[in-house]
Amino acid sequence: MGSVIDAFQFVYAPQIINGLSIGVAVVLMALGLTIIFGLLDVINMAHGEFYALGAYVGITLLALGVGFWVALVLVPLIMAPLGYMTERLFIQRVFHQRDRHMLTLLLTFGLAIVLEDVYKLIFGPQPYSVDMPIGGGSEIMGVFFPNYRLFMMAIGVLIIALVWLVVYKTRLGAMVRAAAFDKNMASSLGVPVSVVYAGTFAFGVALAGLAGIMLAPIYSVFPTMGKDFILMAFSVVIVGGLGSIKGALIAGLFLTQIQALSSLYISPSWSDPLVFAIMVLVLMVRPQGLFGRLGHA
Amino acid sequence: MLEHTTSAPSRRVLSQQPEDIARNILRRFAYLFIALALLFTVVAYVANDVFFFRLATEALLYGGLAMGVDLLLGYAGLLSLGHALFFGLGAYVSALVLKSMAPSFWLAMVITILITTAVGLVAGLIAIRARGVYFALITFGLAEVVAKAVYNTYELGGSDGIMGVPIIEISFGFFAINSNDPGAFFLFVLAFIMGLYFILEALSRSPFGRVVVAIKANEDRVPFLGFSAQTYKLLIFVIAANVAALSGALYPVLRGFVSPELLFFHTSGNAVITVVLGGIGTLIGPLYGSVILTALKSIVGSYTEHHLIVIGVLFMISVIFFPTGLIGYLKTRIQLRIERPGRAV
Amino acid sequence: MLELRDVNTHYGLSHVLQGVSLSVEPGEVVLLCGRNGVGKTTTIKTIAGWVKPSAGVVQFNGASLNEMESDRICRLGIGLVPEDRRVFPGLTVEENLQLGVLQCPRRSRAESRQILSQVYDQFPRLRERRLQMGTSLSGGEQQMLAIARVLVGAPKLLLIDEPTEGLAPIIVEEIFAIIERLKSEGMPILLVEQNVHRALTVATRFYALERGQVVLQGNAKSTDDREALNKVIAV
Amino acid sequence: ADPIKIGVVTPLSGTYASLGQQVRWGIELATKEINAAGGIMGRQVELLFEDEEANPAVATPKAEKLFQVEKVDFLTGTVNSASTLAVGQVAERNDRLIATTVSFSDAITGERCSPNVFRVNAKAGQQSVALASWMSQSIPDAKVFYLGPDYEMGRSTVQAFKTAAENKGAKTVGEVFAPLGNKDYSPFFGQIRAARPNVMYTSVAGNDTVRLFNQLFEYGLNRNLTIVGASGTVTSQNMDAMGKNSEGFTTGVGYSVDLDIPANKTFVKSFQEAYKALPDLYGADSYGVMYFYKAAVEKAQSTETAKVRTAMEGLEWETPQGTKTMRAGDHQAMQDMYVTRVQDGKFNVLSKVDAKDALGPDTCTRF
Amino acid sequence: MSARFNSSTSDGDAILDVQGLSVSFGALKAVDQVSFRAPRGKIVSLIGPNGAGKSTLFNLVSGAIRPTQGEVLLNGERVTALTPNQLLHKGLSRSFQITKLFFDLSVIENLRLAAQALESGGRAFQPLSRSVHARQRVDELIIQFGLEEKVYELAGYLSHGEQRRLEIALAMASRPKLLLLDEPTQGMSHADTLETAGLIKSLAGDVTVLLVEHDVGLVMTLSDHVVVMTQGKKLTEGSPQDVRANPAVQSAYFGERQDA
Ligand SMILES: Nc1ncnc2c1ncn2[C@@H]1O[C@H](COP(=O)(O)OP(=O)(O)OP(=O)(O)O)[C@@H](O)[C@H]1O
Ligand SMILES: Nc1ncnc2c1ncn2[C@@H]1O[C@H](COP(=O)(O)OP(=O)(O)OP(=O)(O)O)[C@@H](O)[C@H]1O
Ligand SMILES: [Mg+2]
Ligand SMILES: [Mg+2]
Repeated sequence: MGSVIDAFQFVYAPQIINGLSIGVAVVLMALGLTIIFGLLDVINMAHGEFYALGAYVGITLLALGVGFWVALVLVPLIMAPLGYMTERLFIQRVFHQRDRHMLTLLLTFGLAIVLEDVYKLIFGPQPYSVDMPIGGGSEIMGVFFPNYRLFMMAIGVLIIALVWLVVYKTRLGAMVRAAAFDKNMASSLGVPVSVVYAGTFAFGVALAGLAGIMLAPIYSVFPTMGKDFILMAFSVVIVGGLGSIKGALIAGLFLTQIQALSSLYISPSWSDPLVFAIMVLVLMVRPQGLFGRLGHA
Repeated sequence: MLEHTTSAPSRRVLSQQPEDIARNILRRFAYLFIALALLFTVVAYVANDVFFFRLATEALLYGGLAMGVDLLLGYAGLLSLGHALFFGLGAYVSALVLKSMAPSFWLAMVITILITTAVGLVAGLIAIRARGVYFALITFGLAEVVAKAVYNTYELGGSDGIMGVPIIEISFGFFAINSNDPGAFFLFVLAFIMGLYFILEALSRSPFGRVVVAIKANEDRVPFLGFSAQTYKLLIFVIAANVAALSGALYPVLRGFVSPELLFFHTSGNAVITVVLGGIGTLIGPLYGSVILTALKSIVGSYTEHHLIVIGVLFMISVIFFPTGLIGYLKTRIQLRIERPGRAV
Repeated sequence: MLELRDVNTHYGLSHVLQGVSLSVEPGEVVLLCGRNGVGKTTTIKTIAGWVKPSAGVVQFNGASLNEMESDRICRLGIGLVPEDRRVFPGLTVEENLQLGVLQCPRRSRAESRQILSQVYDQFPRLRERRLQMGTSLSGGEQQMLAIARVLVGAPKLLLIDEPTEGLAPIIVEEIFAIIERLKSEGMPILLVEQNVHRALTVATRFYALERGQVVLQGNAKSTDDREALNKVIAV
Repeated sequence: ADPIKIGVVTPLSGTYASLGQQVRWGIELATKEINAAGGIMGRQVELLFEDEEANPAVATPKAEKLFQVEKVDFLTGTVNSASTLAVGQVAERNDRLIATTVSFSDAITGERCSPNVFRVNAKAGQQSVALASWMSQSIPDAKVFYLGPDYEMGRSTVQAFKTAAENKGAKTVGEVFAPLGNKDYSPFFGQIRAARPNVMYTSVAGNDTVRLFNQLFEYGLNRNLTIVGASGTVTSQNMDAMGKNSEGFTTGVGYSVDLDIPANKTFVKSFQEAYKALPDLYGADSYGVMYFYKAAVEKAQSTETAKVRTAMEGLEWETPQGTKTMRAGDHQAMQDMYVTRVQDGKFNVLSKVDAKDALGPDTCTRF
Repeated sequence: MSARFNSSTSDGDAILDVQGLSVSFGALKAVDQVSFRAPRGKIVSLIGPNGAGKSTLFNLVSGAIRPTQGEVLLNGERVTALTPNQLLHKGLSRSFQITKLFFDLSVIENLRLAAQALESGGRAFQPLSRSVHARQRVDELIIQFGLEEKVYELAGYLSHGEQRRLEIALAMASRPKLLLLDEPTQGMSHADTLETAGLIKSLAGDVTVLLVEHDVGLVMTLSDHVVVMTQGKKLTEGSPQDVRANPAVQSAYFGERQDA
């Protein structure tokens, strides 16, 4: 009898709650990706590196004596212009060629390689960690749960909601997609095309950076940190549907729960393949993803 | 007669459309490549070198892998981010065959082809349903999963891979080549890879090849011209898989071991870089690319541990300014020379 | 108000417009016609800023459009209904229309909404399909969408490239009715149209193109000008 | 006389870069000293570094280059066992000798031993024996939970310690293997709590350790739990990132900065002067390998492979870790093992196990 | 002669027999219980207001999408479930209302691909030069459609009208027995329209043409038989004259003015 309660209290409940917090982390990561991916249909292979950059900018600020909370605000503000420049300097140049999907993908792939090594050059290969800005924890359903994770989940949800408003409740979304699909026609309808692209990209990058600094206290900071999340984030974006924030949210939570619970029964190292398998299945039945619309690349 | 290319069609000039001109230029580059390789052989042989022979051989193998990637990317418009899967497959299969079945090169090749075709069909059926970026990510995921599996499988040597693949005699009836003789083995691999190249090149000129290109141009219209796009995609996928696998199958013969790293994204990514540097859709470009990249790595690598920055920047430059890669760029330049001005470019 | 003087346009190496001169004055509907591939669309593209003229002058109310970006040109009040509809994939009908509103950023949301519904009244079928993907519309519906998209803006001059293409006679009539209405409201229009007979009943003047050059221009109402035109276009 | 060339193929980039760093420092320091003292048999020592990215496919060409083009006499530096094995094979085919100073996979001097490969550092087996015997004394009723990285090496290290510990009477209350590069360990904490262990053994390494320890702390799991692990789990490179979260971590290892050995004192001093950092076991073992080679060559009075090999087999030489003996049967160095614990930011020695007790039987059959 | 067609049930040698075909997109019944027959060698026109479902009907017949109901018979054989490529080899080919070309390939390459269907599948892996029939066909088409000037131009660089011509050429390349043309003359200049009309006329006899057109003049002069659709349903069918006179059709399609 007691063992049943144990089983729940010590095994399932923590699994679910922790899974939830990881889910929010993943969604934060996927958010910027799905925007750039879904609206510009650019596959940003460097997204993980921008996430890392956010973290590094963060720890640099902290080293300069800036408080964590201030850094949390500053990082996105610093990242956005960086993203804007990246778009103007690189993406812009290949964006209007016929096979821009490939070219942008390749370009950001190259960028990722460079960035990762640059981090090593500047910060060295060793990891850094950020002290928990909020220590301690609380009991939920008799399960110990760190306060910072609670905070992260709360604010994560908030951010997701905000982003959703910006993209779908303003005419921005439509504008951006139009510009992405048919530059000439869009600009003949008054869309300032190049600004729109750069702006969107900057937005996505800023989000990546925000995720970077927010997750730093939990996952620590090192040059290859971007890699951990990226495959997962891509799966989330695809399963959820390109450009669909709702999709990213639901898919993110769903997939991480699967991982968390499955890891109780199968070796955890098979949970990535599992997620991947789900992604393939979803693609087979619904090529546009759960909430994606057809007509996207 | 090239001047007539765009005047009214007549039997004579029909065979001289731009596509053909382009292809002829590319074939010239292939001959040039062979010539350079032979020149290298002479020099290296005189200097009785071992290392550069073997490095060059390796460059050719990775070139073969890249050729496979290019077949998908440049012709079918499918970017595979997991082609190392097949390179590694070939490597492991031939390593196992040579080590535990019989040290017969040809046996290894045959078994590699059989298994690769089987795996290629399965992987293909999963992957080709998807288009564009989806395809890229699916292939990426597939490779990751398999790599992880191999990495965790004790029977396959786990993270250590398989050591002690024997040195073998590749027999051609009347004579044989020892895989440990750097010069001879290099020439053999050169012949092997160029053989593959010319087969693929011929394929790309055949109606089959043109349909594959058509799929890249506008997949939706293809069925209405009487071809099943899916079937053609699957075919080209399996062919590309075999090209990579056969190149991979030579790896253990050269290095005497295989390790899971051969299946990692590291390898797939390099192949993609190679293709882009060399020239997408040129087939010969990847071989040039591979030679350049291998040379670059072994040189830069000895000076700084941050060679990735160098390579990455080079790659980005090439994507931005020479999206058609080295050979692609040269091709267009030469092509413009011969064709009469008037076609939009 | 719109004037092209001796405009030349190239695509890469091919010289398409070879010195086109034409003008559109307030209240005019000017017809631009000619066989396929003579440069009608290229003329339109050059005005809209999709291709830059290699020589010559493109002026709108005195402002030179030669080097101007398309979106600025649009804000000057030049509305474009392109050939081939160019409906945006992945956007619903409504979203497509809302883009048109961008032509005049200064407009209040309320106004926009009201104008939108006016346009819906002109094209009821679009209202039925407002939430459907633009590209899943029937050919004709897409054409309506393309026109409606410009009308939700506040254009001072319309460039319309083959608007009745692929439309049922009854809709063709609607379109011409719309053009006539716009004309009566004094909206200047540069119209490219293959259905010359019908177009001439709306047009005030016409130009005929041949291999990138204006070979004939005349008054739509004068019978002998029409005679001349028939010779040019009907080979 | 022309210099003796020694090649160092070690990861200078990639995940293992920071280990390569220590290797490089250790070797450079020793070489400086040797050259200052007149070199080996009057010949200066010249080092040639190559980056192997911890990838055997990269390591082999680099090794081949050093052997073929640079004609190095001896090669060392490889870190991950795959590279060591691959390079070992290259050495065999080029009839040269190599030594590893880091790889601890038992296989290298076990079922995959090679006549051309030597190991001067302690292997996994030695470490776990040491740790286990310490545990049996200080925590008699040990209930151990195992958490390892899920790949063949990770599993085998866990297995090695498990056997050693169970022989000494420890109970196993559970085990879980997390993927390499796992980002979040909290999903396993439930299992750990449920198993109610008093000891946790882990063989994760590098950045994974940082995450594991920080998250253990985050969840307050480390309070009533003694955390022990592999020697590679906490190293000088990831220690800072964990701050106090690594306090109390205990491991069996072949080296510690505060070894009370004269040679070590001087070594640590000059190492710190040279590189503004403390040496760890990789630094120390790599430092030692140079003296190993020196001793062998001087004993053989030649750099010929065959002669040097015979000289190396059974060789005794001095290192900061005390006297090491190269066992002839499997080319595995025998050395005293120590159990060390992280206390205010550095490893302190808790106990010592004699070389012969720590090293198991020779299982190499190839020579 | 038109008397024979007044009802779709009348037999006679029909190459195409559409029986109660239906498909819907969400709530919308794009095609609803449509039945008609196309007699061999004749020109059958399909007219109706925009959005009536003509192109969708083409999509159904040509295998682009699956019907939710109904059957398609080609030469009396049931072909409802076949894919477009299978249908093409059974002699059914179509053109598209919204031009679908290989825009990145040259005009001749476009044609060559289309004509490849004339060759046996085995040719696929042999050098192009072996595909003689295809090459001859390509030359014919280039002349027939007056594309000499543009042979090596990329299809994407053609003017709209030129692209329309190429569109039809692709559809005809495989010498189909049943040709579905979706608004072939759309966007063509008056002169080209007349040429195209002549072309279609000349096909009639050995090729059966199913024609969607909004150019009423063209429809009236060309067709042997006319089917009228509105809102997915078949409104009526009959000889051009009958249809022309039919008041329902006039209000639904022609509108008040009737100059064509
Ligand atoms: N992007 C391009 N690149 C090269 N040539 C082009 C391009 N676009 C059009 N052309 C060529 O320019 C000429 C004029 O094209 P344009 O589209 O202006 O003709 P048009 O008068 O609009 O014909 P249509 O009535 O068929 O639309 C054509 O011969 C066409 O082949
Ligand atoms: N994929 C689709 N999804 C949703 N609705 C569709 C789709 N395709 C067509 N429709 C709808 O079905 C109806 C019929 O479309 P169709 O293209 O067949 O009309 P049509 O008769 O060809 O008109 P037109 O003469 O303008 O080409 C239209 O209302 C269109 O909006
Ligand atoms: Mg036009
Ligand atoms: Mg239609």
